[in-house]
Amino acid sequence: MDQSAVLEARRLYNARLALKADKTRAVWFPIAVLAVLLALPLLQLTSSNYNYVLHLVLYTASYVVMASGWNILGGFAGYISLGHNVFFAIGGYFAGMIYARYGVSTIILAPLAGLVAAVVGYVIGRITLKVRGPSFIISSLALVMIFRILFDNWDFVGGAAGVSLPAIDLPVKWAKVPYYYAFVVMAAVTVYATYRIKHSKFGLGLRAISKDEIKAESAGIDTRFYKTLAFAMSAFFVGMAGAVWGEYLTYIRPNIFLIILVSVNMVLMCILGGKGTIAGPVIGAILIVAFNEACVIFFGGSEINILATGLVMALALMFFPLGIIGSLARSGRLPRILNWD
Amino acid sequence: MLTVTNLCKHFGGIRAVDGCSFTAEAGKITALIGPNGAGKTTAFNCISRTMAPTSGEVWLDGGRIDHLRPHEITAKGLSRTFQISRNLADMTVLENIVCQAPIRGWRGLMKPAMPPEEVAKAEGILEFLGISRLAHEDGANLSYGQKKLMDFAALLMSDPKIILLDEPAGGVNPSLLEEIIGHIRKLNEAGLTVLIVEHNMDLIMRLSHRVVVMAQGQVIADGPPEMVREDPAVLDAYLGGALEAA
Amino acid sequence: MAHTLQILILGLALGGVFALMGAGLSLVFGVMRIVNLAHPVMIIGGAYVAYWGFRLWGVDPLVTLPIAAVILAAVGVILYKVVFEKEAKAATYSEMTVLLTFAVAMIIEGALGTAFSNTQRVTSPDYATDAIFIGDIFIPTGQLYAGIVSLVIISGLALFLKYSRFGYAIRATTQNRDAASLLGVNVNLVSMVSFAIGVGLAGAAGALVSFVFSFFPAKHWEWIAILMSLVVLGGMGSILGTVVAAFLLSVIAAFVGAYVGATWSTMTFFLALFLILIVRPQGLFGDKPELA
Amino acid sequence: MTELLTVTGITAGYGDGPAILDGAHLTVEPGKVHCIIGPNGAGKSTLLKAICGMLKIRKGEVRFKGERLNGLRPDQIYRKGIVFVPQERALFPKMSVRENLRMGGFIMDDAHELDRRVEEVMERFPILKERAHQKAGTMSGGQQQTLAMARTMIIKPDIVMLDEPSLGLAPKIVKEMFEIMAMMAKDGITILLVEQNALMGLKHADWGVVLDLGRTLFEGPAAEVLGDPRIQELYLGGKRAA
Amino acid sequence: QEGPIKIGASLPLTGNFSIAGQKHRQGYQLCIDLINEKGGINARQVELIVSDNRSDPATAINQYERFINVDDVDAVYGTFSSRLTFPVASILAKNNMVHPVPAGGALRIYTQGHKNIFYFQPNAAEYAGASLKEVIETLVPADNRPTTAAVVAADDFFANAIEAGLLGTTVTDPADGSVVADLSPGYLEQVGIEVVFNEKWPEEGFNDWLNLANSIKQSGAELIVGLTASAEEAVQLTRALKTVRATPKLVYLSQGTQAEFAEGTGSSADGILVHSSWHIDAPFQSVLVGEPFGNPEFAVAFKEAYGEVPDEDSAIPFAVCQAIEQAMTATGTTDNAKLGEWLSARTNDDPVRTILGRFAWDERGLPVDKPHLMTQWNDGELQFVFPTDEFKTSEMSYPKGGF
Ligand SMILES: Nc1ncnc2c1ncn2[C@@H]1O[C@H](COP(=O)(O)OP(=O)(O)OP(=O)(O)O)[C@@H](O)[C@H]1O
Ligand SMILES: Nc1ncnc2c1ncn2[C@@H]1O[C@H](COP(=O)(O)OP(=O)(O)OP(=O)(O)O)[C@@H](O)[C@H]1O
Ligand SMILES: [Mg+2]
Ligand SMILES: [Mg+2]
Repeated sequence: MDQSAVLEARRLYNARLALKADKTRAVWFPIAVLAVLLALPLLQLTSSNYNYVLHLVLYTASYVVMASGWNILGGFAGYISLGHNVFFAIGGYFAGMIYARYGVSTIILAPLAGLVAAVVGYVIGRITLKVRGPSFIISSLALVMIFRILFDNWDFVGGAAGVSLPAIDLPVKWAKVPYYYAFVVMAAVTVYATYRIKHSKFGLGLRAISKDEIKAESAGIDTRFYKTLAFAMSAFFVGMAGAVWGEYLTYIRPNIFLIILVSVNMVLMCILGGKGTIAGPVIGAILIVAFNEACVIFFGGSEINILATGLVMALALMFFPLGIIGSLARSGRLPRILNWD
Repeated sequence: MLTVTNLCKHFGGIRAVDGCSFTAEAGKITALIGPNGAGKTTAFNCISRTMAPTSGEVWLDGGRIDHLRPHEITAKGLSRTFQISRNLADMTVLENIVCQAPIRGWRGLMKPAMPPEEVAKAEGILEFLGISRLAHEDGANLSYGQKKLMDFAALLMSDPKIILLDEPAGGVNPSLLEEIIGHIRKLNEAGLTVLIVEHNMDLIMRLSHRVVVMAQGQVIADGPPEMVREDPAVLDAYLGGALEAA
Repeated sequence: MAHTLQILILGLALGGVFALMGAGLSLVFGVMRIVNLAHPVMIIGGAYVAYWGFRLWGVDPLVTLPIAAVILAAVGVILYKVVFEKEAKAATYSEMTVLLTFAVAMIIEGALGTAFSNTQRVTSPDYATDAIFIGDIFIPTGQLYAGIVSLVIISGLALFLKYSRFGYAIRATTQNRDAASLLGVNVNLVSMVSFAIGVGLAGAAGALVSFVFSFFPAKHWEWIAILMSLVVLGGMGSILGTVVAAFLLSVIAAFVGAYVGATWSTMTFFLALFLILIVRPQGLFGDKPELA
Repeated sequence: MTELLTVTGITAGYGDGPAILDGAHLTVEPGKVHCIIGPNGAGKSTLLKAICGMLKIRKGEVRFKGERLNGLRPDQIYRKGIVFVPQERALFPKMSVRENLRMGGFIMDDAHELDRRVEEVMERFPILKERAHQKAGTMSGGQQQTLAMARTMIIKPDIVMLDEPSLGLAPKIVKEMFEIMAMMAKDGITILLVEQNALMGLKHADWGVVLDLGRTLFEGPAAEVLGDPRIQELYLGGKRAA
Repeated sequence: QEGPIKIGASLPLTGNFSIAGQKHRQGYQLCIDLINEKGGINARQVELIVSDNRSDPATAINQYERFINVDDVDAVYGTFSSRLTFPVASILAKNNMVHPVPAGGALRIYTQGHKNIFYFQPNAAEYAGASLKEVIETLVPADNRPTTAAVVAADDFFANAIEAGLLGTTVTDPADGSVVADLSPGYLEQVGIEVVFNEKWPEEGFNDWLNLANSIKQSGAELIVGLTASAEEAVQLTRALKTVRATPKLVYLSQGTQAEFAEGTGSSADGILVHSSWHIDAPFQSVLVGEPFGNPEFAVAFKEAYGEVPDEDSAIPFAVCQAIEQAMTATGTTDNAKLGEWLSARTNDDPVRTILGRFAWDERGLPVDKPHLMTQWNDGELQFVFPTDEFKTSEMSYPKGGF
């Protein structure tokens, strides 16, 4: 009964598994990225105008906030929501209207707007989180439609026509900078927060919920509370992004926030990067924004644009079902600098 | 400690549990046996509230628990395993187990997911069950028996006062079973109350202090193992004279 | 009174069309656990077949209907082969397919838009803008024909699924893929065929839609949520449920549209969805979920 | 010796994971009961899955009546006459008991014959007759096991492979189950079973196989396996079995 | 300064406004091609950069920023629809660009105090109803005027604006609740018409046209005012009215001058009034690169380039392009501040001359002294019926009767 060769093979495999378990992180990398981003507006001191670069980074950062926020519910707890732009809208309208009427900057209001979104999220979650899987996804779609109709018919906020907000009183070259910092800082905070959540008992509980709710419940996890809390938390971040986004665009209107493309972007970024991972939404956001930009450059934005986006999405899903980060991690080829989990 | 009185669970016309009452005494090992479809698993489900009982009461430590939600019952110190193991895919065995560790209050929520002391404890349990090499394997990638073992390990993680085991021996290798029996006994001696469903009569006879026999949703016999074993009703309904084989 | 009856008729007429639009979606979900977000855009694909048939040769959309169904079914086969076959075994299948079909929807929309531009189209056979008047009450013939045709198709399908051997195979594959294949069912073939049927239904629905609504490639976004609500309301995967939900909600929506305001009529579908989630999460005809 | 099924040195695993089976071999003779034993995670279930086509065989081959089975789909292998009841039972949870049984004869063309067989099998297992309209997924653990077992009897295959058939069955039913198996064997149906209830399994078997770490460690007449002290020590619960 | 003059335009080439968006592109492109043929502006060729904003405001904003910051354009052309123009206006103002607006009639766009915004249609949408009022006063026999009206409108910026004028509501700015314009009593009341039915349908996802048409019919209104946001909706509404066999005396739609409308509705279109900013029969005197260029030439050039007869959706952008060309030629630069100054300084005596006629603007950017034209479909042809005093017009048919 010779067992040594088999044992050896098994040992190697087990060693690989163990290796996967403790991979030291390259903490310096995200910090370095952040530092570079914080210094980027200095470019404006040169003679050329880098507004569009700032815009792209800011835009990406705003999606990092949203996608990472979405990730708390969709990635950790496994409830895919195609309706998170509702909170984007709530944040945007709440802060935007206060800004329009009382002139308080939305950057200051953002956390408060997030909180409002979170409260609404909590209430909605109590209803929709009763179902999971496809039914939940569809309920989230319906949620968008409901809010769309409500906002369209709410005269106080300008109905379907929306409200235009006063533009910030800075020279063109510097007008983007406050928003730039707001979004970059929010993105950093959100990513760090999701990291903390994932590595907390709460995060572990969410992951359990995403796999088997009955088992999780009998393991002592208050599933209903956990998932509604997750819903509220993710609504918080998305709402925060919405708050500043409105002022940045100088315009709030239902079909800026409540179009399906916004929530699809969040989902797509997470899936492409790696749902449930920390770096995933960041990578996803960068890739999707870059991709959209490339589409605009090469196709001038057209039907082909939509076709190409769909193709990329389909290919990503087919070949990286776990997302780029997730798939690389599974095969053990994830560069250390991207292992933020 | 755990008292079930007049528990009923009906599914349409099927009376899975039909007015069943029994008690699991503190510090004792109580076995629940009976033919297939007797209602044992359903009774477990009603006790742990994975299902809502149609009627009847469940008392734990003098408090009624049949209106609580499952996690609240778990928090009161009652943990269970499932007959068909439920495990969490995409989470390592270690995470599967640590996930069952109790969490206290709001502040507990934000504590680290895998604190060293819990990991150490989990690893200890895995070591004992002989599956420590699987600690970092995906929970879904285990064999049937290994999953049962993992369930058992997770159960021990939650520091329960009473555990409900649904066929813990099913699909487990006999050699390992010996050790598990030993372990359950040790835990019991340390004060843990055990309620166990099993078809392995050998195990039941050796382990349990008291045996409750169910058939068609009702308790048909209740007493020390030796007595139950002789009971003609039990022999007829359940054992079919098969005992001499074991 | 006459007015009420009129609104009821208009609601029912619209319900017939929605029923067929939702039926294919429900079938594909019921059978394959695919939430086919591309279903509405496939309907639009079917509508284009009818449109070009009508525009180039003046063929009645009702005649083009089987052709649209076959063409779309062929598209379904290709899609299944390319996209879904590989995914079919994955554990997170159901969720994955939501996103995959979303991507497919964008691809089809983009392709249709590139080919036919995003101009609104509509076929206008004479009956499309005609109505049968009984006294003051009228029944729009376009929607009447569409409703009758769709009910015929749906009943045929339901019978086929219930009584044919293939229907058995479909249900078995849905419930336990491995088990079905261990009992001699070629599960890949079954999945492919049932997906093709579902997509073919979209094609058929498209032919009807072509003269009932106006359409353009991007229009499908407007339908997704409505059709999905029907499916959830009916109980995921229950064709009967979807049909009942379609009629029920269309009628309610018609009354809301007439008495509360046109803006609020689509709201009916979504509010109903939320109501049902509160009182009966499994939908009208769905199975009760595991944990009560 | 006329083998019905031969497995020679097969290597197989899940996805692109490590090889779970690592050169396992097995010979199955017609009309006999074969029992595979081994510790948890030895690869017993994996072996059966590899034979019936659910897993890709990386190396080695499986021959059935001289024909290579490698690379065939499960449904093709089933049609050749190999029935497999996995450990998870493979029922259709939302179909009724009767429909589940009917699915057992899915490949039969004669609907009346199928109905007749279903009735016959239900006669044999009264609980199934009683619960003919209950959904399989709501049956108790043991009832499901009975149903899965009964379903194999709808058609007359050459080989029935059972993964732990006694799992979750009451002692009385276990006994019946083994009796039925003996009867099937007498009818010329070859049986290959995996058992953790090893004593019971080996006692009713003609041939015993010990599998560990993905390899066949021992193969021989069941009595011989039962008698081997090393095997007793390692796999049968040691001293107590003696 | 070498190289071509670059001009950017973000248009809704896809999405809800795609028909209009495509036609706008044709209008812009045709004009620029003609300019280049004639030697360009100030001896420089002109390059048009168009990108598709999918009818989405956020995308439109982004694309104009791209034009300014990345493509480094010398000037921009406006986009289509009030919806998209509203947000774009702020961004262009912020960047000190001249903003010529081909379509974006809602008053609120012009009351935000932006400099250098210029509207290229007769007047703000709120005042468009004035021509309907005048048509009824002058062309409809006094003893047979409609006395009741059903007013249905898309929930759209532009449609709502026209509705506000007709119904005489107060337009407020939701940002601070201030009053933008008080339009009471409204044009309909001024001609003694009572509104018996008033309804809105949502901007997207509305399918229930028959129900709406039925309600209109039930109301018994003699005048049907359909304030559709696009030609597509106009087709739907008309078909539904035909199906329910409504028999109003007069029908007025806010969109529907396009060939697509005639194609989708056939003979039902007969007798329907649509207001317009342009008609081929209006013999306005215009200039292109210093040479006279009239509507007939425009129509010929358009037909040659695209094989179709132009409609207002191509004519308006053409006019925009003409005006910017005239400004650049006159000032000899592409400096937007100078261009803006020049355009602002136009008066009725020294206007910009386009195929839409003369343009001079008030300080808000709205044209002064320009009435809307009224057109009517008759026998598959869009006829020019009002105003009657300026040029030759066709006879208006009345009453409409059935569809
Ligand atoms: N959801 C359900 N719907 C209908 N009947 C059910 C349901 N769940 C269980 N039953 C029936 O209730 C009875 C009791 O089932 P239960 O699972 O409790 O049996 P058990 O004692 O655990 O049997 P086993 O030893 O085979 O596991 C069985 O007859 C079963 O068919
Ligand atoms: N789906 C899977 N993916 C990856 N690895 C798996 C999978 N299923 C089982 N394994 C691994 O394969 C090995 C053998 O599993 P197998 O199920 O064949 O064991 P077994 O002998 O049947 O054990 P048991 O008696 O517990 O059923 C185990 O170590 C297990 O970790
Ligand atoms: Mg049980
Ligand atoms: Mg096994």
